[in-house]
Amino acid sequence: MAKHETPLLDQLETGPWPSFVSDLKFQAEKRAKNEEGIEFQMPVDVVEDLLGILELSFKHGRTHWKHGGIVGVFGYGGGVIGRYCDQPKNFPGVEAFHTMRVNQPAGKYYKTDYLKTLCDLWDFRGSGITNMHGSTGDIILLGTTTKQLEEIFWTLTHDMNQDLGGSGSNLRTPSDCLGQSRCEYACYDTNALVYFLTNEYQDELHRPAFPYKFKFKLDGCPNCCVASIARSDMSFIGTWKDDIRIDQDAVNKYVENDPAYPANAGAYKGSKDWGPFDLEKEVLGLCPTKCMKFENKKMFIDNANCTRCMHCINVMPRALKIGKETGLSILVGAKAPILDGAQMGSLLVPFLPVNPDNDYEEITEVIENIWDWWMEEGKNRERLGELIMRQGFQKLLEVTGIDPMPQHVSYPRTNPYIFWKEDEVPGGWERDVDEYRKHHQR
Amino acid sequence: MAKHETPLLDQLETGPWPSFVSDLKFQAEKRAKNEEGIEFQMPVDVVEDLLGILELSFKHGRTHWKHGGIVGVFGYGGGVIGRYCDQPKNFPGVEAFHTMRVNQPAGKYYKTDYLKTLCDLWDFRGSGITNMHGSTGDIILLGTTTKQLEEIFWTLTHDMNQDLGGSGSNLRTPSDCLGQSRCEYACYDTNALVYFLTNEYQDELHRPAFPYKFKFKLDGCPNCCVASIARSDMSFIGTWKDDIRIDQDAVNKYVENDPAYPANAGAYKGSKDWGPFDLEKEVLGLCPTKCMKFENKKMFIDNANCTRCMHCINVMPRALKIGKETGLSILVGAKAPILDGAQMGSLLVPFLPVNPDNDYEEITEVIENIWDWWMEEGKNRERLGELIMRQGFQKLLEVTGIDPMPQHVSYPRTNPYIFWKEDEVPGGWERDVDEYRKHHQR
Amino acid sequence: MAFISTGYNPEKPMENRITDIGPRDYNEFYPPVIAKNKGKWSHHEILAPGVLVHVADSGDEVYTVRVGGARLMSTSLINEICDIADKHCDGYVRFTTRNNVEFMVDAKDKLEPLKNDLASRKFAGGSFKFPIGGTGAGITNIIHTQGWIHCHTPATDASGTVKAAMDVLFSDFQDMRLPAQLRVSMACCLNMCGAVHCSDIAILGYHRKPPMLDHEYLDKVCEIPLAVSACPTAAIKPAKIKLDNGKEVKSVDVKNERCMYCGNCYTMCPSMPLADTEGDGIVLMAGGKVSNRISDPKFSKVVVAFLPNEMPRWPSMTDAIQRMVEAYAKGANKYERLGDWAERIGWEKFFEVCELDFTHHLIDDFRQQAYMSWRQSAQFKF
Amino acid sequence: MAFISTGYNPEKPMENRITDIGPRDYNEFYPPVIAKNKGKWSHHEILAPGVLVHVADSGDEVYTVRVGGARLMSTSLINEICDIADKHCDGYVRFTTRNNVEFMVDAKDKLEPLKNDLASRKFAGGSFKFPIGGTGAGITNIIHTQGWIHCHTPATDASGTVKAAMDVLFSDFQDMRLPAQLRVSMACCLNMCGAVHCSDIAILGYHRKPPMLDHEYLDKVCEIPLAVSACPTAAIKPAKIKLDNGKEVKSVDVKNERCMYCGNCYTMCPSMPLADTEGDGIVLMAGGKVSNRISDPKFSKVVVAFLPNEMPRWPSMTDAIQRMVEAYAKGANKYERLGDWAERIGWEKFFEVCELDFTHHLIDDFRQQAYMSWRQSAQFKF
Ligand code: SRM
Ligand code: SRM
Ligand code: SRM
Ligand code: SRM
Ligand code: SF4
Ligand code: SF4
Ligand code: SF4
Ligand code: SF4
Ligand code: SF4
Ligand code: SF4
Ligand code: SF4
Ligand code: SF4
Repeated sequence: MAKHETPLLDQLETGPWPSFVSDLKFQAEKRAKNEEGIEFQMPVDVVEDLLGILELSFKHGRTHWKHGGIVGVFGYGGGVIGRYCDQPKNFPGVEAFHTMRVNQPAGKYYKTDYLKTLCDLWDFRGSGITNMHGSTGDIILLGTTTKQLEEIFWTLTHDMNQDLGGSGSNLRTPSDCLGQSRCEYACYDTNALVYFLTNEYQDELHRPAFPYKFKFKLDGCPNCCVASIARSDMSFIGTWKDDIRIDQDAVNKYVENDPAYPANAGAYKGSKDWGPFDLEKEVLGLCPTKCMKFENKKMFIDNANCTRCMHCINVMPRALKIGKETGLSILVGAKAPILDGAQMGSLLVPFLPVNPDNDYEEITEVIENIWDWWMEEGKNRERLGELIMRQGFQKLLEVTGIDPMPQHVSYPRTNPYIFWKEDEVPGGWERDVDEYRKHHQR
Repeated sequence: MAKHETPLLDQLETGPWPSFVSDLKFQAEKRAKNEEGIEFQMPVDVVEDLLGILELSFKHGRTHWKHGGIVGVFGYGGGVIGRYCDQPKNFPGVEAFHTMRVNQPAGKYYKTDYLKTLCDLWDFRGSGITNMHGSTGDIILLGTTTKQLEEIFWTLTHDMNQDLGGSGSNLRTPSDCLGQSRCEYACYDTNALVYFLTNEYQDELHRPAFPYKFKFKLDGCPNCCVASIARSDMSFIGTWKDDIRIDQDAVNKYVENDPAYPANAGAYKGSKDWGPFDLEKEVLGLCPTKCMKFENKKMFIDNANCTRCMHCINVMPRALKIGKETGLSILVGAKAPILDGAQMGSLLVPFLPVNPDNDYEEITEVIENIWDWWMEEGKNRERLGELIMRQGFQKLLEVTGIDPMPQHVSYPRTNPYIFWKEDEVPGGWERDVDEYRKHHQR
Repeated sequence: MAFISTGYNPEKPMENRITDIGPRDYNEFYPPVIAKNKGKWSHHEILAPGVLVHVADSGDEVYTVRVGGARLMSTSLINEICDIADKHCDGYVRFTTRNNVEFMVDAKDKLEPLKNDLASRKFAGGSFKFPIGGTGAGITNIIHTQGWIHCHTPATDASGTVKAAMDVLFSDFQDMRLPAQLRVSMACCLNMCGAVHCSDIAILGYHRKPPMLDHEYLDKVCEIPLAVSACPTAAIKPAKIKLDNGKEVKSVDVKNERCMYCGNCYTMCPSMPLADTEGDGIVLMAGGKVSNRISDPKFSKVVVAFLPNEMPRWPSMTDAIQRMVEAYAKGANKYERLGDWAERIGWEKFFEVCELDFTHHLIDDFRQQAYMSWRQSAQFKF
Repeated sequence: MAFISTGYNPEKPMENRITDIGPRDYNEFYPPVIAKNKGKWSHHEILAPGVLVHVADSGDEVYTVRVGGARLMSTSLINEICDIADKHCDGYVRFTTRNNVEFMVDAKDKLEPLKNDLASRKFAGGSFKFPIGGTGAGITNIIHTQGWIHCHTPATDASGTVKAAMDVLFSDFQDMRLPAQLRVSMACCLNMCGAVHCSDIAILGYHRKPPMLDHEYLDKVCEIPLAVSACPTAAIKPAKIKLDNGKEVKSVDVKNERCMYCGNCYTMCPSMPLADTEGDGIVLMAGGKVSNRISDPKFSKVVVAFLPNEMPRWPSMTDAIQRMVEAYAKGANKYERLGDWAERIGWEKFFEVCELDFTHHLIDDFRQQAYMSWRQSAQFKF
């Protein structure tokens, strides 16, 4: 018997999409039965109360969670989100319901023994409810009490060789697309770089020295499967400098509609028939720079004019491959709308090599220059993008020692309101008005 | 003998383009000779001193004109720009050098007797130097003294049936493209409407009741030959609602490269050979909405998707004609960059009929609603575009009684920062926090 | 419920403490075929919705079966995932950036048993546990946030709206009939933890009432200057308030007309709650994208200014979403993302074909750049 | 120079006064063929550069010869225009919106005599008085402003820069070889009386030094609050200043680092002059347009942040303009305006093919919308 009636939630058990309600209910029952005899450190009916309070929200159309108090593990500025319910009498199981952010592995690959251990820990010390994963990328362990925090942290670090992720005004858990591990488009090893950066900057991740949050996301190519350009203060996007490699035979297979060469690697094998593949229309005609030609059964790409948008490669992965001189671009400043409106990442470094042998020196230099500036100049709760807006893109170039170039803009300024530095202007700014008046009467 | 040496200006006498220096020098000589025995009311050497002071500016790289004092004709807030030179000792002829703005006729058509009379007046009472025409559209009579202003005004109004144009914080001289007078693209009679509006709003033109300047410009079609969309607070652009008229025979003449049907009416008859006309590439392929087809020697336009950009009509004026249900769109707020950056006109009214029979009632209503608002709310020196920015496009719709529609935007807002009015939200904004706290503990 | 200690001693927190060790090394977690062929993949193919093969230069192949799932997940379900991975995949499994689960096998003959197993598992209520799909030109899982399950500022629920939406979009999760991939995202307040601002379709929780002021407690609970400076529209001012009991307290005053209900003040100060049954609801945005393919990444646009919270299935919301998806499916060209389609046909046509109302709320009036979104052209469709 | 009165009596300004009569009625000025066929034109053709024919439904034709000219014009020249119009055109003539002059005849046989007459007339210095051209896919007259001939705020000359530019562009005034029309405009200060902000190529006079402060006179000549509020960057503050003679006066203080030399303060206050021999010069902008043809109207972009004033022929400026025109002539497609071409090839290529330097000044940093111009994409050309 369920502890709380949940008539509204129950209606979410039907329909084909996996029902979180069914899952929660099953978990609640399982916990009630406790066949494994776990010595739960959270109330046994925590999930029932979670369902109950959620039902109440469905009824009221309002949340029933209060502001989180400042809870955490000793010495860390983040990794835990405090949460208390505003109806503790009726739902004592979730009176305190903090989450812990566990730093997910690169590429989100797992061995089951790891996951099972984590589940055991969470059944024992938490609600047994998780998010796999949070939007930033962490494993979210959803709901435990203050007292358990250090215990869980202890087990994670001692028994599982696993640290917490970020929250608060610090470096957030970096995350990546799967990259070279399973993707032929990857221009660098995202998993290796994200792992390196996460370890290199543990201090920044755990001990807030920043004005506000800071996010790294790493995409292996411009397809942006981890959406770095939309939601990371620093976005690392793989790209290449040389030519797209062309397998002319394979191109012709696509043209001949060879079934082993389906358009876009089969992404259109659905219920709609789009007709035979048409190279001219589907590739050449859609190339944003129109830099491709197909003549006498040969494809030609004017690589100097290619912007590496990935379209042609996506459509014909067996025929076209990314170049060999690969690296990454860095874009900066993406963020959600609060306060000044959302921003997308802006291109700061068009190309850098990705070199594990020198500990990615070229990359860490850019990162650290930016942090130095932001920590010096950033106001409380000011994201990097906002600081760039406030002090100007020029300032960013200055502090990173990067030369301005047309690649930095999608178009040059439309207003002529240019600031000059005094030393750029011959004679400087101090002038003698009396001297001037000799030639120009009042 | 020239009064002042002008070695720098002299270098501008060579080269093919008409030399204003040659013209000024000729005028200076002619004036010195005064073969017609005119009783000049300005110093005879005014043009020589003008050349002299200009030469000085060429030497210094700085202007030698001072701020204009407030001069004008009685009862008018504009029409005269005061100007004094900052070296009156050396250039007494241009010590005072005010300009008068004379309201040009619609379409800038002239009879020579009118122009000659104007020249006589200007030789007599001014410098004999003009701008044909100023950027706003006026005839600019460049350079006279304060005392002459009323005299010139008298002659203009009494003998020439001609009024001054605008300056200062008032309606500026409206101006237009030649429109139906000589252009097959014109969707309404720009000359008639500009004449009507200028007369209708003489009070606004001459007696400042406005926070700042206000400009009308009237284009007969979206080609915008008077650039209204870039430089008028209210821009009237001809358009049509029904279908582009197609003469299929003529279309085929273009396709056949009949020499009587040159592409773009001959605009490409230059030294470059662009090869034969290619309908597919040059018209269908460049139509911004791709709403055209040519099949079995017949052209078809999906007019519901045509945005009336004029391209196809411009390319094939003998085959394609504007629709028959013509009228105009009104765009508002264009202005130069100072202070907040330049603005282009924003579409306010997609379509209005142009009806002289009811004194263009539909149009004057929009104008007057806007003025009422701007006079009420506009700050000193705030252009309409700036007021719209400050109070929001919604406010503009409100005061003009126009329903919001997707045509008003090129894309809907990207930020979700929507202001709601209290009466749009059930229950209003006043709520009882204690009632709330019954369900949500602190 | 006896407290069991790990050995952690709160008196000596530094004793035996381990910190700063970061995440587990990904190398431990790669399936062998991945470890072997990393960086040497030749190409891939989507064999059917949810089923991919990647072929390495070596000739090795890895078959991936992608399944959808609520990311709000119990340990029971994770354990079930582990069981499946143990049974079919040598104990390896991965999660995608959109919260799908991927099971990988290294030979084609292992594929059918895996698929059958996954497809057969259902929850008691009848929904799939592991529906196969989410690839290619279709709709994949909805990125989302906490909603009423955990956060203090949501204007709607996350898991609930997502379940409702995915149910109506389900056939497109298991199909690839669309002109291009269509990404739906969800965030329960303007903080946009789902970063929905660049999604083909975005569901956004939205408040519409200015904060209530809990004057009696405000100064005790909050730092007034922080609350004041939190407001993007400068609607909040410090104020002295006389309570009903006559006592005068320090508090704040909110100029309601300037407020656009962003909730940033509430983030800084719990005595300024916004939540309201009728005020709160949903904004729909559309036309954003993230990839750099063909066109640049772009922001989503607000296309429905408000829909009420209709628990538990939000029918007005799912209807509007379905209308957009169907109009897009019908009207867009192959490879054309929703936003590119809307731009090509013009937003005025978008509203027409999606049967959505255009209201004044959809015209930008935030900051000076608003005017860039107004139509500065004589080109438009009637 | 005896003063001659019209009869105006300054003591009684209202006596016999005529006001508010507006401009002359255009109907008086239409050539008969125009008056007759107005609103009934069928089509037109450009017969040769500068020569047009418009054909009416009635079969009537009007031939137009367009000639260029400096709009700074003496009465002598206007009288000469009148003579030509009297001789060939029954006393009618018109001016275009770009300050060209149009002579119209109503029969083809009147065309050659007119053209020959126009082409034959030259100034003493050798330049054409009435060069025929300015139509179609070429370069027409430069819209411009006052410059040093009349205004108090210019940072360069107008007539001089225009003459220098038109001399180097002259062959394109008489040709129609370009991909589309190319409009060059000129304005001598940021007030942009030439509205150059939407031109294919714009020449803009530009100051680079903050205003000098004539403290001794400032308060006497100016209204300090107006000067303060004139500044878009809030660089000006009221201040008390001690003069060399020890006297303290009310004046203003300018924070030089905040100033971007717009001159708006000088417009409001003559005691804040900006002009400077080395500070002043020219900014070049490019890629704007006004027509709605194919693409929407668009703003010009700053492509050269500064060129010094090089009197009398501004060679650095004309060189840069010529490079842009030639690169455009070579690279653009038929019907493609300069800005559309630059966008198609990408601005990074524009700078390359036009051999222009890209400097930090060209990156927008004015107001919040600046960031919309930064490259928010991974797409770019090396
Ligand atoms: C597994 C995953 C990466 C990961 O590390 O987890 C992934 C994997 C692949 N993506 Fe992706 N993408 C993944 C999230 C994304 C995202 C991020 C997002 O949606 O939040 C994007 C950006 C979306 C956007 O633009 O809004 C993304 C934009 C693409 C694109 C660009 C498509 C476009 O038309 O714009 C491609 C290219 C393609 O599909 O041909 C691509 C292509 C691919 C390929 C074909 C790459 C490869 O060769 O393996 C992979 C399978 C495609 C498929 O599922 O159809 N992937 N991909 C992510 C799966 C998410 C899911 O469960 O559904
Ligand atoms: C858990 C998570 C949502 C989820 O369900 O997945 C989350 C949850 C919260 N976010 Fe977030 N954010 C989460 C990813 C994001 C993202 C997405 C991302 O990182 O890719 C964003 C948008 C990207 C960005 O950073 O701009 C995001 C933008 C915000 C903001 C707005 C920040 C801004 O600069 O505009 C806030 C407000 C704040 O920081 O005060 C916020 C604040 C919060 C708080 C802490 C609420 C608060 O104000 O105290 C939420 C706690 C919820 C709870 O009860 O657990 N969260 N937040 C995500 C973190 C999980 C993880 O670690 O993996
Ligand atoms: C005479 C004039 C109107 C007037 O009332 O004085 C005029 C007259 C014509 N314009 Fe214009 N335009 C005139 C200024 C303009 C302007 C305004 C400006 O430049 O300041 C524009 C907008 C320019 C811009 O977009 O920046 C303008 C953009 C057009 C267009 C659009 C061209 C384009 O490619 O964008 C056309 C269509 C065409 O050329 O096929 C056009 C077409 C025409 C036609 C063909 C109309 C007709 O059927 O008679 C006329 C002759 C074209 C020619 O000269 O090649 N007219 N035309 C103006 C001559 C100015 C001059 O002396 O050079
Ligand atoms: C004469 C003329 C330039 C020309 O050589 O053709 C002109 C000349 C002046 N303009 Fe202008 N403007 C002239 C057309 C324009 C235009 C173009 C237009 O009207 O199409 C613009 C840009 C469009 C617009 O209005 O935004 C223009 C934008 C300005 C501005 C900036 C206004 C703004 O809102 O940003 C100012 C500054 C001011 O008003 O204080 C200005 C101010 C001035 C003043 C009065 C200087 C001043 O601050 O006192 C100039 C007097 C010069 C002189 O000594 O004669 N002038 N002014 C034009 C008027 C002639 C005529 O009546 O036909
Ligand atoms: S971003 Fe590129 S490299 Fe990374 S998974 Fe997507 S397609 Fe592959
Ligand atoms: S990657 Fe994009 S820009 Fe480059 S050739 Fe392919 S389609 Fe064209
Ligand atoms: S704007 Fe249109 S109607 Fe007016 S002259 Fe130009 S082409 Fe003709
Ligand atoms: S007017 Fe423009 S949009 Fe309309 S059919 Fe012609 S080219 Fe296309
Ligand atoms: S989007 Fe808002 S309500 Fe939802 S989890 Fe993030 S902060 Fe909380
Ligand atoms: S909700 Fe946002 S806009 Fe309203 S008062 Fe609070 S911070 Fe200001
Ligand atoms: S642009 Fe500036 S300097 Fe030139 S005329 Fe206009 S106000 Fe004077
Ligand atoms: S020139 Fe412009 S920016 Fe500089 S002080 Fe004057 S008004 Fe301000």
